[in-house]
Amino acid sequence: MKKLINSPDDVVQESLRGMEAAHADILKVNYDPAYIVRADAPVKNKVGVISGGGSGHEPMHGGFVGRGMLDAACPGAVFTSPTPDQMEEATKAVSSGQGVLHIVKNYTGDVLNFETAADLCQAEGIEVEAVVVDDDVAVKDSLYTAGRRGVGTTVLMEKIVGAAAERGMSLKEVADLARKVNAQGRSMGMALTSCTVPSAGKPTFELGEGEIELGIGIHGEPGRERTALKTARELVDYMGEAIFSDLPYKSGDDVIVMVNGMGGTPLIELYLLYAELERVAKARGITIKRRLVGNYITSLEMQGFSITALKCDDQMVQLWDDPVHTAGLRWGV
Amino acid sequence: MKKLINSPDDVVQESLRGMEAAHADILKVNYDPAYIVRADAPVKNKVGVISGGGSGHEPMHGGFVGRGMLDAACPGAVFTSPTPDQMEEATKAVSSGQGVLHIVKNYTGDVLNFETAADLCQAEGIEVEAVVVDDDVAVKDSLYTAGRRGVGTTVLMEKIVGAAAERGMSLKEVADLARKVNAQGRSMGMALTSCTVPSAGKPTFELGEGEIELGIGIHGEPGRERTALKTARELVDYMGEAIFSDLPYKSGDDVIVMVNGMGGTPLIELYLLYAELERVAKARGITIKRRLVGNYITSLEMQGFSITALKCDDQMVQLWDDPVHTAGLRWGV
Amino acid sequence: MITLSQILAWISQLDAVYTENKAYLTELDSAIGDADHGINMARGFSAARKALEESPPADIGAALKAVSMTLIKTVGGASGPLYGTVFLKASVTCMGQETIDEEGLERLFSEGFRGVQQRGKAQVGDKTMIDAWDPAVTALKEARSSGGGVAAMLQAAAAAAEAGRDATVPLVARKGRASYLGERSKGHQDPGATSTALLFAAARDTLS
Amino acid sequence: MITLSQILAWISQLDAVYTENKAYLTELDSAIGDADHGINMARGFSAARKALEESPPADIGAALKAVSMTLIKTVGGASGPLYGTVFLKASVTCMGQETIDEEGLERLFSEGFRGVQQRGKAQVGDKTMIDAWDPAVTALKEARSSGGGVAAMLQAAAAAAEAGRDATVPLVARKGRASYLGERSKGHQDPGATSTALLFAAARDTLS
Ligand SMILES: Nc1ncnc2c1ncn2[C@@H]1O[C@H](COP(=O)(O)OP(=O)(O)O)[C@@H](O)[C@H]1O
Ligand SMILES: Nc1ncnc2c1ncn2[C@@H]1O[C@H](COP(=O)(O)OP(=O)(O)O)[C@@H](O)[C@H]1O
Ligand SMILES: [Mg+2]
Ligand SMILES: [Mg+2]
Ligand SMILES: [Mg+2]
Ligand SMILES: [Mg+2]
Repeated sequence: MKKLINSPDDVVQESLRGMEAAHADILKVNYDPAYIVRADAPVKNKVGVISGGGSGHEPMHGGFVGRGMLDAACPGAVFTSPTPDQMEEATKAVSSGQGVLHIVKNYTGDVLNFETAADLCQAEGIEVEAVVVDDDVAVKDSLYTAGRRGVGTTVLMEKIVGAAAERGMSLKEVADLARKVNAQGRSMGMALTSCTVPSAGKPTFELGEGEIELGIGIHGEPGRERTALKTARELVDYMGEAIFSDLPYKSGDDVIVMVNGMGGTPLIELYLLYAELERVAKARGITIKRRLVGNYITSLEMQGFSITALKCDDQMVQLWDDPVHTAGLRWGV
Repeated sequence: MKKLINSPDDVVQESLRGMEAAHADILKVNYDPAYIVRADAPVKNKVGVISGGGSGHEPMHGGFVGRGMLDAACPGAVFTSPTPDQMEEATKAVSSGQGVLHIVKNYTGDVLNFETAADLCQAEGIEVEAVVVDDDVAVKDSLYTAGRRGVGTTVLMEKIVGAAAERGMSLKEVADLARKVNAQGRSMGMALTSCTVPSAGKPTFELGEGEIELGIGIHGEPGRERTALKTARELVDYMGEAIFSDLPYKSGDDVIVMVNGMGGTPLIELYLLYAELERVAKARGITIKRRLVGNYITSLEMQGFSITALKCDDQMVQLWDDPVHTAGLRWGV
Repeated sequence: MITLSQILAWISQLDAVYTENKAYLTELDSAIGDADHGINMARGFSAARKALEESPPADIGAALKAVSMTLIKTVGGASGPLYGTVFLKASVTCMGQETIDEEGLERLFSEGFRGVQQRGKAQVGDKTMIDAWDPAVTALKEARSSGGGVAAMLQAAAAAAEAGRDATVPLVARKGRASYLGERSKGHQDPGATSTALLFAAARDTLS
Repeated sequence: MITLSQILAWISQLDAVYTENKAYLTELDSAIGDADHGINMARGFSAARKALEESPPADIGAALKAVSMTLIKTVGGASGPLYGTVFLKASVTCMGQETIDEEGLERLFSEGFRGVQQRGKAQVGDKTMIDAWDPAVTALKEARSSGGGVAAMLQAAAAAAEAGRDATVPLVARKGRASYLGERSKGHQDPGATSTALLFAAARDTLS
């Protein structure tokens, strides 16, 4: 394993130190328990919005802490859900009496740990609503599975819901909006290469020279199928179809999309993929109103990409355009 | 070779299409000859600032086209200097009569092609000044080589000089400032893995499981030495020493720094490296006034990083803080 | 009679066992999960052992409660709350007790099991740690009702947990991260069932 | 006498040769450069051939000028302006001519060589294409002054270019991208000297 680290056990903590030093104008870091919080938290008269999850997906979530997006983020060990004490302390740190929204990705670990945290917070008199993101069309949603995984829609939700909270919407309004975003968002990913969890020391899976994994999860979980390498055009056709036919999105729909790199994909390829996505959307009569192209929800050094589409209305677009000032997204300020 | 492309020959052009579609508010793309230009070019009464170089270093340079930075960028084939016709057309497209600055990285190809372009432009009555960036301390600077390579300082120069042009400084002032930035900027890079040029189809070099290349160039050119894997701390100590002792930077100096990913390095590692750089700077009494941590001048999917330090004065910091609105850097707007 | 010091030895042993099997459990989790189960378990139980050493507990209930709190705070993932719940529910059965007998042992494990079942909502056959827990607790009860002592109970439980672990191999996962794999989860042994089998084996070796 | 159609055949042949040697030249450039020399040359000469086919030139000078412009516009990198200069300076020696004789051939190559030397400022021994150009042009002149015809001149030039190419192997690069390698450039054959040797070999095969 070749990584730019000192020791696998110290990666998360040492990275947090760098993040804090680099973005002192935006955020502060608490180390025990670990959470990243807006420099000006708690913001008076505002619903708090927090999220969290395993590390290794940077900039998500810590890079989305700041004005107009998250109030705090709880980083777990690499690819491992954070623990309830982190979530509880983060919730307290951002609570200004208007309640706190927990944005939780649908993984057994994340859900269980956030459940415990919500119980602890409610016992302390802080109102908490939790919204679970489950947008990954690559896995079957049925009563007989843990349901769909939470992936790219999380980023769009954090932006839109963060703006709503910043505008002064109530906890219930913010939570309802978050549920609407989840209901209207769909994602799918693929990988050319595996990632390597630092403490595991070797790749999570092996792909041959001509092989790819379609429907990969953000922790290197296998997806729909292992198949032969395809062109960018074929991939976006396939993944676009899987996403757009799932909701389904109809001709005339407006969407916000994200073409997301898994961490090891060069930007030149992401733009090329975005051009393909424009083509696919256009062919279906779907209009891309806003977009992100870059590394937003990653899997360490994995090469690959994911597509997220969110069917949007005017309110969502306006909230999207609202000012945001985080390490990972910044406009209007 | 596994890449998210359609065919090696079409990568640059198709990626430009995606870039144009994704950032229509900021830029336009001309395809024949290829250049990326500010949507509002030419800006009246402003010195034009253009740059260019091989593709595969995204977001540089196209991602730095926009208000407060570059007026245009000329993308060559992957890792290959663009051609004089591109530079000439781009120069004409941004010229508003105040002259145009060419920011050229010190590679034989880039220098020769920009020289021809400058001749062509001057023949057409456009005043052109060219500034060559040669900041890479990894290679010896002597009369008997092509001199140092131009790397990370290019990004800082484009920001600072772009702001100066936006403020209305003259061509001579802007060019002098660019030369000062070059004189006070130093960089060094390293690689954990090679990159693969799409049309070459296989990695430019091979590194063993425990091997790294210290002093790598942004085109996968070998550097100072091939050596055993080191910790982040050791790497930043070594590269920090190479950079800070070169100018030399002294205790009490202020700097703007960049910890730059080579394209395949996860952000979690870049932040960790930034924490190490803060430590090294502090130990030398050097104050980091501003910083970038992320992928800014990349080598396709290479894993590795580079450090750039620019000794700065108040004027440079103010120009740094000036508004910028590009695909790759955005603040103050 | 199981003493507090045996319980402490059990936790020490779990630290050793999970540290030793860190790569193995992580390897299993690579195949159908996210390659961290061994890392999670080793981190959690080494913290638990340290916690018990730093503030020695007064009784078995307190010891199990401390283990639970440490697991909840340090493990994360699915296994943190699940094993945390096991030890939390187990601790309630023996608060203030310095020793436990056969009946206490049965209650300890059956309450722990009930807790993890309620928390994770998995059924036998879903290819989770429940596939090791369920037969282990059943075997433990049967051994006691047919007159076995602590050693026999734990012997039976450990053997049943191992059989349950092995039985996960052909199953299609329906809970946890492995469920995303659907049919492709077949042919792989569940990491959580494996760590549960190790937990019972360590109990057999330290509590008998 | 060299005719226009021979010149066109030469360019066609260069397209074929560089396409065939694309991987080889790129491989050489991987070792001490940035892995694009073969790609650059193949792109440039296939465009040059196409340009000549699309607007057939009236004379040799016009043909060489068109090649030069195409190389400058399509190759990029160091080799684009360098080979572009070769053909530009060469074209000046034979503008309006439909054939060239031995003297014209010597002028064509020696002017081309002078151009690339001035442009790139490299000396013999710097491990660049100059190391193939210099002996090739010297040999061409010598062959003529010792009474050789076109065939003998090109035969000698091609052989000398190949020897010059081989002589780059032990050198330390002092110009171009390879110079960044310092001592580590030793033991590698220069890609540009190799493409120059191919250029002379193709001239021998098509212009004789
Ligand atoms: N709902 C559940 N009920 C019981 N056990 C579960 C459940 N979900 C997952 N598990 C167990 O957890 C194990 C994975 O634990 P671990 O790898 O530490 O967490 P994560 O899946 O969050 O990375 C699985 O092998 C499985 O045995
Ligand atoms: N200053 C120079 N003078 C003559 N030839 C040069 C000079 N610099 C580089 N070259 C030649 O150019 C070749 C590299 O060409 P190419 O790979 O196409 O361009 P780049 O180095 O820009 O990628 C080298 O092998 C060398 O022979
Ligand atoms: Mg996990
Ligand atoms: Mg090149
Ligand atoms: Mg796991
Ligand atoms: Mg080259």
